[in-house]
Amino acid sequence: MMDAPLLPLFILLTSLLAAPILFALPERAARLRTAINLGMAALKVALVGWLSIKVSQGVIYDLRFEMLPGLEFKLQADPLAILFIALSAVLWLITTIYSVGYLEHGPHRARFFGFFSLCVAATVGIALSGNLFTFLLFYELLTLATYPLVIHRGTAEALRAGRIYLIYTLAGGLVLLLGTLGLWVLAGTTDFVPGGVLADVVAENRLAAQLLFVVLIGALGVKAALVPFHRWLPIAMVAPAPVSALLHAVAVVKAGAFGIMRVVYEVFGIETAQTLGMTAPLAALAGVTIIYGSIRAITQDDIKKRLAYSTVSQVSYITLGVALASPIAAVGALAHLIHQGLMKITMFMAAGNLAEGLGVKRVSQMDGVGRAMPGTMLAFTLAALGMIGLPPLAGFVSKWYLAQGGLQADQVWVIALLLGSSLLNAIYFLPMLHRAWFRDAAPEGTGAPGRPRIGWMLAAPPVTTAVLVLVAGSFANAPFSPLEWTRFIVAIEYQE
Amino acid sequence: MTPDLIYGLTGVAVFGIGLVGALSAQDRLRRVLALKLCSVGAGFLLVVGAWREPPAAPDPVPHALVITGIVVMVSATAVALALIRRLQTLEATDER
Amino acid sequence: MTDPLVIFDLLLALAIVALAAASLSVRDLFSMIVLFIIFGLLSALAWVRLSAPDVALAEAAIGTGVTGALLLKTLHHLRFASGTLGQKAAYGVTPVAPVPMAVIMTNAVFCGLITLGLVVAFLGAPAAGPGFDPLVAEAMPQSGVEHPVTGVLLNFRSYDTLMEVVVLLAAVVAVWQIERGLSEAPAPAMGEVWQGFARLALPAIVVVGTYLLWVGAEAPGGAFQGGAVLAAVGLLLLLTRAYVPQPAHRGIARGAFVLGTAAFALVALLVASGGRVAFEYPLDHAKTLILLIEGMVTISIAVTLAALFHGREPVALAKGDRNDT
Amino acid sequence: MSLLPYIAALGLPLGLAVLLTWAQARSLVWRVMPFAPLSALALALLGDMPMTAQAEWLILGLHLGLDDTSRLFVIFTGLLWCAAGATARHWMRDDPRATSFGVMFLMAQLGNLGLLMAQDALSFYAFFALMSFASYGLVLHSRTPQALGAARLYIGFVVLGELALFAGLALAGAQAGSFLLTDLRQTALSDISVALLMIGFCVKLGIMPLHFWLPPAHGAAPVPASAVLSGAMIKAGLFGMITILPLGSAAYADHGTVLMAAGMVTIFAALLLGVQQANPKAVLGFSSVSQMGILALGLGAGLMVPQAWAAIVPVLIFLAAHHALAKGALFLGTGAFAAQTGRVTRLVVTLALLFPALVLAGLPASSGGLGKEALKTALGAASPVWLPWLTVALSLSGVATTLLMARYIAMIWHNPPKAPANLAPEAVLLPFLLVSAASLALPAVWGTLAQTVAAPIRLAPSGALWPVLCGVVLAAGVAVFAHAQRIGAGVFLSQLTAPFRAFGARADAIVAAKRRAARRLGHSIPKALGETADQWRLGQTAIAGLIVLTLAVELRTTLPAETAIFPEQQQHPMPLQDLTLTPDF
Amino acid sequence: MSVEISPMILSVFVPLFGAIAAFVLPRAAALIGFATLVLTSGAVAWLARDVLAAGAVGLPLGGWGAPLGIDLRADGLSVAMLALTSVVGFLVSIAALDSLKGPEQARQRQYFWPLWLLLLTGMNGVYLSTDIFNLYVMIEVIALAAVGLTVLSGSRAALQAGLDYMYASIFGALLFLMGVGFVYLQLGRLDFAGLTGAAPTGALIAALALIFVGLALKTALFPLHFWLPAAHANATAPASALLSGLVVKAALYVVLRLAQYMPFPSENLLTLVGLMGAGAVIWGGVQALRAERLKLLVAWSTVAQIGLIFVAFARAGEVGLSESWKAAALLILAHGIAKAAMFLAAGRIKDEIGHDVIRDLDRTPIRPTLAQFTFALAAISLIGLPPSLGFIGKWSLMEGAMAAGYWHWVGVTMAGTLLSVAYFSRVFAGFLRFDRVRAPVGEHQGWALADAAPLTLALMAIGLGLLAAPVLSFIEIGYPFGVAP
Repeated sequence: MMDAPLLPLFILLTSLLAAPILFALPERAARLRTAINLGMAALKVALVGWLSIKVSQGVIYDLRFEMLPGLEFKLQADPLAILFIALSAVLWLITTIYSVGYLEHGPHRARFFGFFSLCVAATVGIALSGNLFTFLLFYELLTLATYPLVIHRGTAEALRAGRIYLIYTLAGGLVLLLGTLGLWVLAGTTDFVPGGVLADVVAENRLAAQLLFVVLIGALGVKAALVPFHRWLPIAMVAPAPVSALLHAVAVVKAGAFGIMRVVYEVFGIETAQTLGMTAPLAALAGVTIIYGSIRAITQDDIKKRLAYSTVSQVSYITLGVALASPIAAVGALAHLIHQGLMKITMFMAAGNLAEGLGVKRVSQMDGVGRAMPGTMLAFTLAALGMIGLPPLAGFVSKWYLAQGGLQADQVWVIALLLGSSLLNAIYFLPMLHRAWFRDAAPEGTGAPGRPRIGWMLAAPPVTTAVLVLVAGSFANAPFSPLEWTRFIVAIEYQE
Repeated sequence: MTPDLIYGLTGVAVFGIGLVGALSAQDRLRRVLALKLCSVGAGFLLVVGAWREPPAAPDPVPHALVITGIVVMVSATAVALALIRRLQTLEATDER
Repeated sequence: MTDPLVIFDLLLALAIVALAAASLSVRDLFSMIVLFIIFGLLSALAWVRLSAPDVALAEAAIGTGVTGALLLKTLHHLRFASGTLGQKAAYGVTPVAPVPMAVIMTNAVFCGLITLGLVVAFLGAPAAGPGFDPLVAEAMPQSGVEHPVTGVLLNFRSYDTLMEVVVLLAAVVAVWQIERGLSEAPAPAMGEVWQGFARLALPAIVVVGTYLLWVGAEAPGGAFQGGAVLAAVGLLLLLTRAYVPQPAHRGIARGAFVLGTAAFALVALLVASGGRVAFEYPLDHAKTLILLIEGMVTISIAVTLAALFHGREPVALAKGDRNDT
Repeated sequence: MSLLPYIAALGLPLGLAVLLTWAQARSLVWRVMPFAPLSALALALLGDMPMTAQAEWLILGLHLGLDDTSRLFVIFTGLLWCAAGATARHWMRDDPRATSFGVMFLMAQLGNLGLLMAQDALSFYAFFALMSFASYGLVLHSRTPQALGAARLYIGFVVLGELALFAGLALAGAQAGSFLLTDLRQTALSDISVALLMIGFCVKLGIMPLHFWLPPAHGAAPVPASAVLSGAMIKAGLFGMITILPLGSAAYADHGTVLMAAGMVTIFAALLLGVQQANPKAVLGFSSVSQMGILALGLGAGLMVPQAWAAIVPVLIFLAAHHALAKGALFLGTGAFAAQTGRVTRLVVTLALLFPALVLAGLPASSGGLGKEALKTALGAASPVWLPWLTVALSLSGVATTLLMARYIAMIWHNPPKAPANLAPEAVLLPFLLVSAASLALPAVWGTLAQTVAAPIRLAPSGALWPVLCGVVLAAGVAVFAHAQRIGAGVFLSQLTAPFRAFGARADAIVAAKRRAARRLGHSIPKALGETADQWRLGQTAIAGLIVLTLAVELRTTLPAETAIFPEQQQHPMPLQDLTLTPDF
Repeated sequence: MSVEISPMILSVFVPLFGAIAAFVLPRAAALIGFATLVLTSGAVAWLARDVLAAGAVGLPLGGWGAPLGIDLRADGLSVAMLALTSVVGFLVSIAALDSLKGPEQARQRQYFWPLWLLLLTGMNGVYLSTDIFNLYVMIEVIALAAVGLTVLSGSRAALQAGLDYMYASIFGALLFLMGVGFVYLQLGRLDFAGLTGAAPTGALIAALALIFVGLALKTALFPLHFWLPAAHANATAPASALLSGLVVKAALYVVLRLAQYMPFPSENLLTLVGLMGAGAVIWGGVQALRAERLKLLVAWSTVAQIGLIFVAFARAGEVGLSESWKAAALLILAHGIAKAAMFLAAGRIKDEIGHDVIRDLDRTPIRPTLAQFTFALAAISLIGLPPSLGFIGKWSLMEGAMAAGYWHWVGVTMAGTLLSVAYFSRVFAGFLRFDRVRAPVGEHQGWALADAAPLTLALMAIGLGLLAAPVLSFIEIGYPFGVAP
């Protein structure tokens, strides 16, 4: 196969170029828009596949050009990037199909898909960023691209949510700017290098490095929805279902979590971070977030809000795994990046289907929906069970590795934490399943009068992702599974 | 006590008086006039700077500059006064 | 330096300062303008004392004469527009909420401090400081004129002078843009005597102006002063209604406004050849070119100043139209 | 050896009981009621052991005596009777049946003390029966249907027990050829007699399945009575076994096995039954049953392996004392709690109750913990087959007791026991606190008190905390669960998350309020400032001010002191041609 | 004989001739104006080529040379400003072609072009000048033309604002002139080179104070900003774009230049400048938050942004000045482009929906989506989000401040950024809220030519951030501030 050094750039451009075209298309050109959307998404998946094969063969992609003296715009495709990029490419394709079905007759589709593409472009950019500066660029682009999606409905509530979202994330971005500047001033580079770039600085300027860590993690924690910066996430669920799916599963919170990984592994380096004494507080914060999110999820009646709090909790597994500073936990964290994405996107799409097909938006209305929409609810069930951590679903694999990692790091409390969290997960998911499958639908009103009509574009995506959840868990040890890829990455990050 | 000293101080004083007027005058016309006073003060300063002890001829460059300044000032004054007139017309027609 | 002259200087300086203060503090606006005109004339006198006759002429003609006329015209217009024409009452243009005395006092204190600072700075400056005189003396022979001020204006720093004419042009464009409509005060009635005087005086003024322009090359005088004097002709013509601007004349007027600028700029550009740069007049033709420029500029200045006095653009209006926005 | 001390010791309660029937003396009798066991106590504390006396003349020959073992029993039993008497004095002040209660109380006391001093089977049996039947009156005292039922049950079992005991004693006496207890102890009794004796005593001990009477009876009796019933009287069963059965000399493997199994079942079954009780005193009763199960383990081991008995018996005595004091304190505390009217004082009493409760549960270093550890050690000498089970059972009994105690604490709040109407709240506090203190102090004083039999306790490790902790956690969990059950899972969950939500809502509200205020301020201040600046034309002032400021700043920095503002000589600063400006034309 | 003409003189004279022609031939004014812009841009491009090839270039007018004559000089910074002026001017002209096309705007059209071309003359003159008296004259050209543009609409509010602007302008110019007088008094010469290395004396300090305050007044640096919001908010859209995007930059440029040559912007003075800038950032932001009209909001944002530029200038104190000016220059460029785009977009929005009351933006069914999109893009650059040029400027600002340990300027910048997010999000909310509209919401109407110019500007503001390195190395040509990068 030919060598294409610009491959990462092409991957970025598939969605970046799609955006202006989609903006420019008139509202009624629905077929053309769908064709462009799906074509670009499929192209991206293909390119990512190619790229991942190349990267696994050891090809190094490194594109850069100077924006300010010494300060480069840098794209690099390393295994960690591939992990995230593959997730976003695959899920973009699926979500695009879903969105086309979801917004079939809605207004402002040109705008929606334009920003949707930009959002994915930003995510891909975040994945491919070769230094913190480039990361910052795409991080802010992500904020801007998702804002119109969050407020897509244009209601007062959506506006309010959008404003809170914007304030949180832009403030976070500003702090990240501060952190990036700080890194630049301290280290003279913002590059992501396995093992970190700050080892020398730490020796002479420990306090500054500690401050920098706090600033960077705080900034990224806003998007990763770490307590106490999580408030925007449940509020932002007023967005349309595909947006929520994307926000929660791939784009925003994952960008934060991914950023935390990059910062801990490749800016500070895990050893340096430990030397600074910063990983333990981070792990504790992640633990608090896990528990807090779960507890808050329990009482939410709104399905999407419950899922949102669940995201708050679940994404912090990733942070926890990173902060435990053990290779095995890192495997769990990275795998969870993928697994949580698959599971959560399934659940959000299923929730969207419930709302679309049956008008069911609340847990208390879920009685008997399993019979009305068996496919969707089956997918939801699989994902929920995965979240709880039942083998052989994907969630089990990551939790297992996290627990092992906790043992490896001599942090026994992690086990208790995981058990408690699983228990809480069960507490808030099982009633939903119970209602859906074991209760009869209310005779009228809330329940479904008959079999709802939802198109295959709505029905297929959650089922697909649910199958992926099952596959990712069952074949975790197969080559090219997320877990295997994760082990590959961890070997690099821990420089084994 | 040479003329440059005397008139230099005069210029600064005129400038200062113009300054007070420009800052405090509330009448539009008076403000224009105050600004004009300032410009005369500045002119004094330059002319004084150009002055040389009599047998010597004064430096012609500042003279040229002051002439330029005077023309510039009259242009600005004309525009300001036109604005004042137009505004007054509008205000008067509005009031009636 | 003889004593009487110093005393004269002191008295003159005192008068200037006093008039400046008086013109700003007098309540009646008409008196204010009159005091200002006297102040301007005395300043011109002072500048004569400082051996700057060109500046004095310019100040008297333009800084005081034209400005005074503009101010008076405006005052007249204001009183007409607000319906108080003919009243002697002092007139504040805009009814604004008064500024507290404390603020005014603060302003005054600040201005006093500034003045003090400037006095100190002035006293600290070198008494007979360095200047351009040696450079000018050295360069005069190549300038094409004999009078140093003209040399500076039209040769050494002719770029400034061009831009100054541009300022004038900008002013007239702006004024034409701003003022519109017919709501203008009727000109103050002029007696027969004035009309006769005007007829007699006009040729004389024209002659004086042309002379001033001509001597500019060797002695005090020049385009601006000449232009200003010629503008006086226009003022008189306008005031006596001997000439009423017609819409048809707009084109000519525009041409006259830009004439000086255009000619000046063209010459400045076109001389740039044979190793010369812009504004570098060939030595042999320097005097001719300068005179050409001066002539054109004088015409422009005269017309422009007159137009500035007249204010609005002459427009044709159907009866009853007040505005033509 | 003179009989006199015994007459003094046993005559005092008897005399008082008789006096009580005389109306004029009643108030005096009640006043000295707490001191009724005093002479017996003094005897036990001051006398030289062993001491015996006999009155062959009385009935079939009365043999009385005290030795190192019975002495200890007398001490803690007497102490408890004292405290109960003190409580009873106040408790019964206005009771219409106070006299009958007093008589029965004193008679039971007489029986209890007497059986501890008895040296022959018949007197032992007599005192035992006296105690049992007198107690019937105590149980019956309130005459409520509940009490009547309990009493009926009680008397049924008492009858059964007495019958078995009698039969057993009779057989034993026949086999030993003597009614002296020392002789009985040395005789290898037949299986059947041992079984009968065991039944008799186990009824008193409340070992399952002979326990049915105990909790209702303890629940129904008035507080002072149930304190002695549970604290003192049931120990008679233990005492009887220790003094009568030929422990340490003959092996009764089957009996031991049965007893041990029963004990084990008892420990936990009592828990299961106890936690369902709503009456706090019934809960305490089941706790007693459970505790007696522990004693049964020791007894059973002794029956099985005679060699181990020497090690076991001191521990059993200690455990008896421990349970007597702790349980007595708890019962008395129940009364004290009931006597309190204010919420705060109840809370204080509850706190005080926690001490005996935890002691009972086996808090490390307390008598409970030490006793259990000592028992474990002692049982180490017994059957190795059973040992692990015993150890586990003992440990888990801590959990069980903790749970029961938690249930008890919960129940005194849910179903506060009734106290007599005009009982002064503080009146019954003193006995309770006294016994509590004694219970707490037990490990410390045991060494001097028990001397010869104290060694195992001194050497015992302090015990483990985890059973108690487990119990606490379980109890909390159960409480939470019960709470959830009661109010429904959804409501419970919302209650659980309420603090979080409240915190969130409060934070939101504060933020919102702050934001509103800030917005108001943020709108009004700039508006006011801007308008004032416009109106006063402060911008103009600022111009002048800024010039002044700049001048000042520049003068300040660029003209240090030595720089002259009026330089003498001013040089032309630069050559006129400056090449830096025009680098390349 | 062949005429040898420097592109420098052309970039001043071409607009001058254009202005003359447009004034004399009002009917063809638009065409002339447009052609002039093209030619001027060509001249600037020519000059840029020269500068790229040869470094800084000079032109002694009249052949006399400074200090007697007047020199023109072009280095990277001046050419960057010229280019900014040309590009923004060109695009604003395109927008003006559209926005002034109605028959009722005949009069505005007639005067817009001469005034705008005179303004261009003045600005280009400023960027090439090396003589402080010449600067004074140029500033006056700008002032008169700018006032003429301000009052183009002829409304009473515009006239009042224009008059206030005029006072401030004259006042500022006179302070400058007085400063020039003191410079002459002390040094006897007026060219920049003469200022270099002069010892600080009373007269020069007075000159510095007068000139600085005069320029601060012209560039509307807080607290001397009082004239700006009304003037910029009440002008017609193209005029606002020119005034806010370009005119204030001329005075800012002079500040930069004088800081280069004036020997003593001391640490304390820089602190004062930074404090004024910080005041502007805060006060401008706060006022923008409560502004009721869109254009007023944008005008207040200009106040804040100018403050930010001064903060950038003062970011690292006296020692850092040789680098700080670059951050300021980047911000000047960024703001010039973005603010012009924003004012044009605001004008388009106002034209389409008939008002610019922020509170009612969400009540109209008409949605000029492209203009709104443009507005948002411009806001991104003004807020300083990556990868816009504004971001790069802000990055340089904060980087320098941080490296020099001037954390307070970092804080000010962050506060200003948050404020700008807050006030711009008010507008976005209006654009994107639909539930208060009574009629069905109008869809995007397709591409309107009038949106092309602002959109291009906005895209430039964003995209130039990616080219910041070449831009930066370009403005360093000729080593302004004498330090080789």
